[in-house]
Amino acid sequence: MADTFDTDDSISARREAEALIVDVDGFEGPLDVLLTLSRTQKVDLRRISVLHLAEQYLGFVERARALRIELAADYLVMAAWLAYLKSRLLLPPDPTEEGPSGAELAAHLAFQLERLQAMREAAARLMGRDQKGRDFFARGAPEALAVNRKTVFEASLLDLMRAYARLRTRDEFRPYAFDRSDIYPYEAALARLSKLVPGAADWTSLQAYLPEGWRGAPARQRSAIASTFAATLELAKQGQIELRQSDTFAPLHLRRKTGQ
Amino acid sequence: MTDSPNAPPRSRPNAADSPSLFAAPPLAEQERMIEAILFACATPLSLSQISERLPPGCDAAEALVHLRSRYCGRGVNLVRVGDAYALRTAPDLAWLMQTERLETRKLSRAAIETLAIIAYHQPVTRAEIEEIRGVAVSRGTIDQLLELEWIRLGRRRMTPGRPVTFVVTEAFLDHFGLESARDLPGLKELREAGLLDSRPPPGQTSLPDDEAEDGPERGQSELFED
Amino acid sequence: MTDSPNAPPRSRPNAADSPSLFAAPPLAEQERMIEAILFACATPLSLSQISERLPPGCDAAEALVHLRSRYCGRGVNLVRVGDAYALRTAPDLAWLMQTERLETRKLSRAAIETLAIIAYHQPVTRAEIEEIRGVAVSRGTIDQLLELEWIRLGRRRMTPGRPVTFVVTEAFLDHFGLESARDLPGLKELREAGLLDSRPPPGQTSLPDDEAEDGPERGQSELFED
Repeated sequence: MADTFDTDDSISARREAEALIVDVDGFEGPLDVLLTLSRTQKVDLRRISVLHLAEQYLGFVERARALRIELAADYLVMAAWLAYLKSRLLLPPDPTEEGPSGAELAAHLAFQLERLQAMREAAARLMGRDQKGRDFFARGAPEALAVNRKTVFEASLLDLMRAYARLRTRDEFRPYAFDRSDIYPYEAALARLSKLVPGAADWTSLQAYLPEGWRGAPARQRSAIASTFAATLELAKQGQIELRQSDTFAPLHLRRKTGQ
Repeated sequence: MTDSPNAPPRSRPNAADSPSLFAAPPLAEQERMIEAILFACATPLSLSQISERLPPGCDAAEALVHLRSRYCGRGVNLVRVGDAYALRTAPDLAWLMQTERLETRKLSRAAIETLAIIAYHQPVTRAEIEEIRGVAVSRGTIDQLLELEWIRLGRRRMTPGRPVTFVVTEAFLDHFGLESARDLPGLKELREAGLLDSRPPPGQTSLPDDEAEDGPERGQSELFED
Repeated sequence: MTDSPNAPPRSRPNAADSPSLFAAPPLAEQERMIEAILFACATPLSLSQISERLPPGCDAAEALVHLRSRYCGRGVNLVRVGDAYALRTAPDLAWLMQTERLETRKLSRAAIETLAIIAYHQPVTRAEIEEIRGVAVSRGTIDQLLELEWIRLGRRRMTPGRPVTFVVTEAFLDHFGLESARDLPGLKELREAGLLDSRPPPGQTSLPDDEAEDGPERGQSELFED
C-alpha cells in the first residue's frame, strides 16, 4: 500500500490500530478496549456516540478474527451487547416493551467508561504521590532499647487463610468416604462374597449372603442388599457365578459357575 | 548497638511507679516523652498506644499538637496516619536519601487499579471491582495487595451471598503519606461527579435500594460526616 | 577522630569546582537536610559521609553544631558515636521504651492450622480439629494459642463426654484486622483470590464449597446470637 500521507498522525494511528489487533491480550478486558477506542475518538465520554463506538468495536473484533486470534468470550459478549445496543438505538422505541431503553443502556455504558477512566486517573495520581521508602522515610534504625525480651508470635491473615485453604485442599483430594454406620460398602460386599462363592454349589438366595447384623433394620438391610447385589453382578461378569431370578421382583438366587 | 556513652546507670525500674503518684509531668516533659517514643518506633503509633507508655495523667493529644508544630518545616515531620502518628522525613528532601531508597516491587497495572478502586470505593466487593474494571480480577492481584498489607477484609456485605469486602489499611495510608482515606487525591470531585456511586445497570431494579444503603457510597460518605 | 562539630570546614572538593555556579543552601536548610539524613540512615554517619550527601558548598560541621544545640534537652538527641553522628532517644527516657523490646517468631504450621480451623469452625472441639487436620493436635499447640489469647474456651458441647470447645477472641480479631470472624473469606472466595491452588476433582465442584459456606456459618451463628 503506497501511503503518501505518512504524517506522524497516521503513523501513530496505524500503530494504535495494529496494537488493537495484535495485542488483544494487552487489554484489560472489553471495557478497556472500549475506553481506548473512545479515547481515539477524542470525544467527551459523557456525550460519547455509542453507535460510532459499537461500529468501531465490531470492527476491532472483525479485524482481530481475521488474524485468527482467539478472542476471549468476554470480548464476544461485549460485541454482542454492543450490537444489541446499536439496534435498540436505531429502532424507534417500542412503548409496549418492558425494560430499559436504548438511551438508558447507552447512558450506563458512558457512565461505566467514565468511571473506569476516572479510576485510572485516580490510580495514576495515587501512585504519583510521595511514597514511603521513596520520597519520605521512616526511622532508619528503630531503636532496640529494653533488654526486656518477650517473644511475639507473628502470623498474618494471609498465613491464616493459606493454612485453611491448604487443609481444605487436602480434603478435596481425600477419597470420599461415608462414615455413616448404616452404609455397607460395596468393597466389603465384594470381598465377603468372593470368599463365600467357592462354597456355593447350589442355588442360594441372595438374602442368605447378607452379613450378620445387616438383616434387621430396614435401612441397614437395604444398603447391604444393594451392595451385595452389585457384588454379584461383578462376580457374574467375571464368570465366577451364575444368577437366576424366576420372575420380576422374585428372590434372586446365585451359585458358583460350574464346569470351569 | 551499644548504649550511648552518656547514658546514666539504667536503674529506673518502673518510673511509672514513683513520679506519677502525685502529678503528671509538665507538658514540655510529656512532649519530650512522646518525641522519644515516636522516634524509636518505625511504625505509626495510635494515641492509645502512646498514652499506654506515658505515666498516668498525661494528655498525649495536647502534647502531640505542640510536638507537631515544633517539627513543622523541619527535616523530619510529625505526620498523622489514620488514627496514628509517626515521624517521617520531609518529602522535599527525598533526593538526599538515594541510599535509603527501597526498590519496591513493581505493581502490575491491574494491582494498581484494583488498589485505587478499593481505596476510593471502600468497602468494596470483588464483584464490584470487576464491574468497574470490566474484567475479572486475576489470581494473585488481591493476594499481592493483602501481602503488602495495603488492604484488609472489611465487613461482609449484607446482600445475597454475603460477599466479603475490602478496605485499605493504615499501612496503605502510611505508605502514601495520607492522613486519612478522605484525603485521597480528587476524592471530593469524584464524589460530586457521581463517579463513586454504585449505579446498577439499568433494568436491575431488585438490588439498588439494598445496595445503595450498604454499598460503597455509604462507605465513603461516612467519612465525610463530621 | 579529630573532627569536632565546631572545626572549621576543611575539605570542600565539590564546592571548589564550581564555587559560583550554585550558592550553597542557607544554613537552616543544611540543618534540615542533615536532620533528615541522620533520621533515615540506619547507621551513624561520619562528617565526610554527611558532607558527601549534601549539595556543594555546605558546611556540615557548622550545621551539625546548630542541630546539636537544637536537640539539646529534647526527647531525641544528636550524639557522637565514635567518629560518627546519630540521632538517638534521650537516655533518661529509655524506660519509656522498655515494653517495646519484642522478638517476633513465626507461628508453627501446626499452630496456624489449628488457629485457622478454630476461626472457621468455631465453636469446635479438639477431636473435630484433629479430624479436619487428619493428625493429632498436641497439648502444647492449644496451650500456645490460649497463652497468646487468640483462642479461649467456649461452651461445652452437649454430646457424650461434654467436650470443651474453642472459639477465637477479640484479641484474635484485633491482631488479624478483622471486624468479626464471619468476615473471613469462604472456600470459594479463597479459590477466587488464588489462595487455593487446586481445582476440585471433576463432579465434586459444589460439595466442598457448600460445606465451607455452611460449616462456619452454622457454627458461628451460635456465637453471635444476640
